[in-house]
Amino acid sequence: MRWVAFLARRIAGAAAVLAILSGLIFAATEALPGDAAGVLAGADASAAERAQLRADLELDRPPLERYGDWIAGAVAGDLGVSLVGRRDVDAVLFDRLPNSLLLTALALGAAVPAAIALGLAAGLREGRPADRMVSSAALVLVSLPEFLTVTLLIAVFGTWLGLLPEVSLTPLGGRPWDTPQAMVLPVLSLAVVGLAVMTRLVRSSVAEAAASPYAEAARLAGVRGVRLALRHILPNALGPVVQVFAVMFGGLLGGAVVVETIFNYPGVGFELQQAVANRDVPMVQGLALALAALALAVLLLGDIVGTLVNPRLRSAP
Amino acid sequence: SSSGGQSAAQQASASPKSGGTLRAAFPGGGAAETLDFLNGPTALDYVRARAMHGALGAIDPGAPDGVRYGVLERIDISDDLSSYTLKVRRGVKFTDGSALTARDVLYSLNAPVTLGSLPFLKPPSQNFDLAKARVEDDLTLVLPTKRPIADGRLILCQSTLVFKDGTTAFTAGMPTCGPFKLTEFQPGQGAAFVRHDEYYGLALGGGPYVDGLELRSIADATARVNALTGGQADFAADIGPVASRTLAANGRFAVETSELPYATSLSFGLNLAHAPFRDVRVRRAFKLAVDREAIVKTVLFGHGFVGNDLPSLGFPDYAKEIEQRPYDPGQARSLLRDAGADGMKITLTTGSEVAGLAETSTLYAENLKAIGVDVTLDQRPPGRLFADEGYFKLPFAASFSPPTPPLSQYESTRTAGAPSAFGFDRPDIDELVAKARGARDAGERREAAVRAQRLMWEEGNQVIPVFVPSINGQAKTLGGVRYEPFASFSEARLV
Amino acid sequence: MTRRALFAALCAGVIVLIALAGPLLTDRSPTAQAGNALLAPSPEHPLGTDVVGRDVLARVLHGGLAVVALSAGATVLAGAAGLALGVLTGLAGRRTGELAVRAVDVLGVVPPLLVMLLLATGFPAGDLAVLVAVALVSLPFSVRVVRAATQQVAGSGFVDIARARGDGQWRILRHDIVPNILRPVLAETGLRLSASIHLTATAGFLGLGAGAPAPNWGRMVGENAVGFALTPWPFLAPALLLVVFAVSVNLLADELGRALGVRS
Amino acid sequence: MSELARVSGLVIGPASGGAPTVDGVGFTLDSGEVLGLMGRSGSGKTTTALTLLGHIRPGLRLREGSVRVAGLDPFAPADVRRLRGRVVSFLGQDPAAALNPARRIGGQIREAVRLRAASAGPDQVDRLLDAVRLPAGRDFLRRFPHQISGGQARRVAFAIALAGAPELLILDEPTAGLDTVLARETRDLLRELAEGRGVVLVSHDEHLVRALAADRVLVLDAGRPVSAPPRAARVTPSPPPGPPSEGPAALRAERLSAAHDRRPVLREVSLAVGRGECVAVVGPSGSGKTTLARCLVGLHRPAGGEISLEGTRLAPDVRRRTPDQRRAVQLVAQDSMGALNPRETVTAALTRPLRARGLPRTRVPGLVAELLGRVHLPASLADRRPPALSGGERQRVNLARALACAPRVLVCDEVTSALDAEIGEAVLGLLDELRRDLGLGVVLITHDLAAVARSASRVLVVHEGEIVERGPTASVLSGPRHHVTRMLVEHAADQGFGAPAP
Ligand SMILES: Nc1ncnc2c1ncn2[C@@H]1O[C@H](COP(=O)(O)OP(=O)(O)OP(=O)(O)O)[C@@H](O)[C@H]1O
Ligand SMILES: Nc1ncnc2c1ncn2[C@@H]1O[C@H](COP(=O)(O)OP(=O)(O)OP(=O)(O)O)[C@@H](O)[C@H]1O
Ligand SMILES: [Mg+2]
Ligand SMILES: [Mg+2]
Ligand code: NI
Repeated sequence: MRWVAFLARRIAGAAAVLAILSGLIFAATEALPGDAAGVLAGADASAAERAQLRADLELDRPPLERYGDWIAGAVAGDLGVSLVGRRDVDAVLFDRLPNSLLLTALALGAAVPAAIALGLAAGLREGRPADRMVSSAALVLVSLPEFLTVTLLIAVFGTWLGLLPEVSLTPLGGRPWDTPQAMVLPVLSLAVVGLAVMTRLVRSSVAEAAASPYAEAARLAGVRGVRLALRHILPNALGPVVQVFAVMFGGLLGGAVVVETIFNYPGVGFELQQAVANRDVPMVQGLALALAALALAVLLLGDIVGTLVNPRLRSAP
Repeated sequence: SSSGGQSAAQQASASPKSGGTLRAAFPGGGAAETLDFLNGPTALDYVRARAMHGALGAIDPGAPDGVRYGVLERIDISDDLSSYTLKVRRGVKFTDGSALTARDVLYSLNAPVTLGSLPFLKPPSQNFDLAKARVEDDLTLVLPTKRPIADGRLILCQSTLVFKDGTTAFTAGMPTCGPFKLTEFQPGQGAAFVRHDEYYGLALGGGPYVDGLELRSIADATARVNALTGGQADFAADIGPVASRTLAANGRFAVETSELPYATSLSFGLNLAHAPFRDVRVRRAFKLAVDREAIVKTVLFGHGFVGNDLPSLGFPDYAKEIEQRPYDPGQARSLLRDAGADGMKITLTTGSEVAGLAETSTLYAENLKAIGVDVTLDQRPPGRLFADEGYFKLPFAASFSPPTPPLSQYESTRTAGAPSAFGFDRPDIDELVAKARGARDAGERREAAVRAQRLMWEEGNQVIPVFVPSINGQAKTLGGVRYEPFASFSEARLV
Repeated sequence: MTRRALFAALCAGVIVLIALAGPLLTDRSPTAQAGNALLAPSPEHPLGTDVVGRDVLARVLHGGLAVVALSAGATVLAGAAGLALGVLTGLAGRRTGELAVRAVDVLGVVPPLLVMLLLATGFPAGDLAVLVAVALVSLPFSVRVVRAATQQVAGSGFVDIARARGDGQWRILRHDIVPNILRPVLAETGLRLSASIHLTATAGFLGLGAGAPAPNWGRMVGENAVGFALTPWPFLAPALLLVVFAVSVNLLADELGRALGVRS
Repeated sequence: MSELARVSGLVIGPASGGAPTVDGVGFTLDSGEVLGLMGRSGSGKTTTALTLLGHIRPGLRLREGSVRVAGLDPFAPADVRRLRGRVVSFLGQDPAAALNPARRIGGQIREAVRLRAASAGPDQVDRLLDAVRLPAGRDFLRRFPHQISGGQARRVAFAIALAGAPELLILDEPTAGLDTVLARETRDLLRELAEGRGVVLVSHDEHLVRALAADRVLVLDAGRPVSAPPRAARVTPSPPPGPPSEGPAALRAERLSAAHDRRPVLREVSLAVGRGECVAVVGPSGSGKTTLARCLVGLHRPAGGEISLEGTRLAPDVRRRTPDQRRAVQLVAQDSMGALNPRETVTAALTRPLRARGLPRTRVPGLVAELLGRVHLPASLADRRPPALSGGERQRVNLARALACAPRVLVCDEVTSALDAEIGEAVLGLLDELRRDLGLGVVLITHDLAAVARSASRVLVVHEGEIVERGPTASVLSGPRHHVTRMLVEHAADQGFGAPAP
């Protein structure tokens, strides 16, 4: 019963945040100087042509009215039509979102277990060679800007070794997973970035937990190795880590732009960037709202898991 | 090495071979890409349309009429320049087997107005009175002009594509009469085509030679080059000057640049609303200050053409007799001093919409500093330059312009104080341009055109230091890529 | 101070020194064209020239200040705000804490790039926009890490006792909470710094942030990325400086955490 | 009988140098034997015992000596793996801290069973729980360590240590904090367990050690083995409790009820402590004493009832009390490890409340030294952090810290459980002194009936959250009426802590 109330409260909270966000997103995109008419018309268009385009695109209606329409549509599952290219925003979303989700999920799927394993290995051996190695590697990786990591990965695996395609060209009419080898580098690029960040956090949390009296007691009771790590130390180190994983997911999802652009991966982040460049307000709004909703859902999950792994919070959610 | 498309084409025709699937990579527009090329924002939308739809023709300075005809056989102009007669080629067939008629052509010319379109497709409807057009018979269409013009062929053939009478939606299954048949289209990803076996060009002994064509959309220039070098594409469009140098070092690939007139002008508008620019000496100083050769050399690595502050380099009406303006910072400085504008403060607003724009602006700003102008560069992020309503109010702004015939371009953008002219309002030049376009006598026409351009050269408010061609990378196995005005693969071959 | 800490401090010091004193070390203009574009290193141009033929060394020497100030500023901003918000929401009652975290979530779920694009458009000064954007984008991470760590500590017996004793929130914070969450917080601060360096550089890479043609390591990396295959230095030199800066500061944060966290 | 363990020439000292903590200890142990390890708080008992597991606490270092257990060297990494948990099993002094806070106690016990006993059926868990007298119900097993009482935590830890029938059992204060009934049962259990294996029993409970270890007793003094058996704690009769003071009680709780997770654990408990008075609260482990203590200081929100301080009503939540009210009622918590900030030195821990009282900076060091002296802690401890303190030392730091607040009422939750008789006596003496001199009211929660007899004027007996008996100490202890009280008193008598003659 308490759990039901807890979940209800969290979901209501998330919904409220989403409502506020929708307003913010709308306001922010409205505030973008210039509009799609300007972009479409180009430099040489006359004022009259611009005005005509604005009217065609219904940009001359009052913002509040358009916001109302947008929200009403969004609730009904219709995110409107893009200004540029005139496509259904939901269609684009449903086309691209699975790709992005797959990319992010694979990256996280690769990074999270690896980060936990490496973070544990290092945190449990604080100060010893294994820790030095892992920490130093994570330190350097975390300090490399994404595009540099990506450039290096491409140079090594694509250009020098020629093992993997440098561009993720999806077969026409297919999906990225139809050519798995083309997904390796994008996933790797994204995973490496997340891996370094998460490894460091796991390591510091684990080091903290490993030095606690209960960990010592477990060691004195003869618990060792994997069991010690997984059953005794990790549960206590997980609180902050889960939270960050959740934020990470949202970040990776929306922030995969650099990776998606460089590999020409057909994802939402890439579309979002294009849409912003095109001043395609409905597209920006729709994609941003969807990403926000998704990220919120993951955050919610993170909160719930975070509460679950912290017994003090768990017993009284 | 701006070897031009020709040599490669010759190479290819030395050992003609048909077949294969050509894969070309273009900068795309993501989900915004559309089959509705009338409203398609990217070059790729137009390239794709050009592959599937027949074109009236293409601008070709080497051809007798200045144009190479496509689905038309010829265009006859009445002596008084007030009526154009379009003769449709016999035997042009749509993919559904029906024949192309004059009615289809008229419908297509009207479409930008009736269906709505981006401004660059509107010149035919602006210059011809389409409401009064007459279909004489299945293959003959007569178009009265709104006022007598001599360059109507260029306007008609520049970018008009034809489709069936009554078309309202552009779909993958629609009947088309271009060199290729669309088989697959995914916005943001690409389109696949097979050769259209009933294409009229085949009967004339031309292309297409390849069996299939894939146009892939790859936004990032580096990624396009990677796709090319990684063997995922045979052609990479718009790779930019720097990447072209990298590619040139690789023996398996060639860098091909488009020939004139297919080059984009980089220009700088001096807004006459800004007091110092009202003094012609200041404008002249700004033109003399720019080191054009250096820009071509360092920014474009030689892949570019020095501009002479006049648009439309390479078009028939371009005034090539006007002498090249020199780089003369000394004189520029003294002109500024004379005008009392020494040490003037100005902000140069620029963007990175096309290759070289940002870098050219950077060098230009340095050139201006050297003559004593206190210039600040306002470099806007990509896609941001024209998005702003206030663009035409900027005192000093960078711009670019795709290749278009000079006179009609002048009329649509700079006459009668159009805002895009940055306050330049010269009825005398307007009149000269109108005269040039409408004069029956070729000599007379030429003279008016040159006079108008000389006035703009001397007193105008546009600095056009360079023209940037489209720089593409392609596998050495590929030849026959043409420009009309974007890359076209109807004559391309893979060897 | 351990050898590692010393080394890290030294590296960070050198970078900051380059950033601060760099402009004094060269009399070449960082914006003037000095030769052909993308020249390989030569005695005249020790690091070669960039995509528009400017001397890379001069640009590197002039371009550090903005980056160091920007990333340090964003880190301090996000770190301080994150610590404050994280601790407060971690300690506050369930309701208030949750509310505040939701509020921060609003930031966390907007894609970072969007925040950056919006701010870079809205602000007149691009670099300031990048700073604020970076700080805003980092904030949710900070808050969540700090909050989770705080919650863990806040449940312990010694905090109970201190509270029962009448110690004010501030005292509890200073003596009980902060020292016990210091390691994750410091590790987090290191991450903040890398993140802000990343984002600044990424902003440069994507052409955001104003101020061109003024040199800025982040922007230089973006400008010269295309020329990487021709001559890597215009790209590598600023990138390396950024990386070394990030590595050394992260290392310093680690060592500091270790030093402060000694369990006797 | 075969030799199970041999320790010789053990010298252990701070890693940073200085006087050794353990100096020249040696002994042997055969299977079937019980070795008692006694000595004052801080004399090195725990440190010595831990060497059998090959463990030296961080900050200390093995300087000399050798240890062999079942022919293996616990300080050799390869051997220690075969020893820990299989041959040697350990019950630590601070079980609350040793249980993993993130895991349910049922899971922790089950894991220990599964890990050690190859053929362990589920009944193994039940048998262990029964041996330590813990309920085997699902509800209990699903709780987390912070949801059980201090005595329950110790028994959970005991159950874990017993799992898998190890050959050598090391028990550090196994009965501290257990009520007399449980303590007695534990003694019987240990006697049973000692058959066929070895036990090292660290305890300050002389009767327990004597009952189990007969004459195999090693007494430590400042780390050195001494031959003299410890001086028997003399239970001095309590000074006649002063007459209950006039006026409102220092602290009064009325009809207090409290629950954990909606499970009631206190029902309408009333209690009053006068100025200078000491009221004892006794009761079986898990009866709700700690919960009562936490309610009094405002850390646990009661479900009903009222608390007042010198006639003024106190808010149920400590956050709602005034600073002065908060300082006036101080708690010395049962879990002495958890109650100390691991990052704070002893000095810092004592300085904070002093500074919070607004005392000038210059006076603080003097007061800190004085407080340490009062609880019999050497000044050399001042710069240590809690993990570097012995169990008894931590308990005294907790007490000193509470006293630093200059409280008017002190709620002591098992303040002497980890102390040897001598220091325990001294601590109680200190409380007497403060009661007399400053009028400090004391709520003494304890299982030690001797301490109750010695200090308290009145006793409350809690059983399953209710007060089942109350009255003047002498009459309750000598003529218990409720069966629970009777049991507690009887078992205490068995152990030698007889109720004082009436
Ligand atoms: N946080 C909690 N959540 C749920 N139950 C709890 C919690 N704390 C204690 N309990 C339970 O409440 C009862 C009373 O616990 P309390 O700690 O008050 O006992 P106690 O009398 O102090 O016992 P001991 O002598 O063993 O310390 C016990 O059954 C215990 O298991
Ligand atoms: N890391 C350390 N550094 C310095 N001294 C330490 C450290 N750990 C423990 N000590 C000291 O060593 C002495 C012995 O500690 P030990 O825990 O063995 O005592 P004990 O006999 O078990 O006492 P108690 O009965 O109070 O538990 C104590 O005085 C303690 O302060
Ligand atoms: Mg001990
Ligand atoms: Mg208790
Ligand atoms: Ni009963």
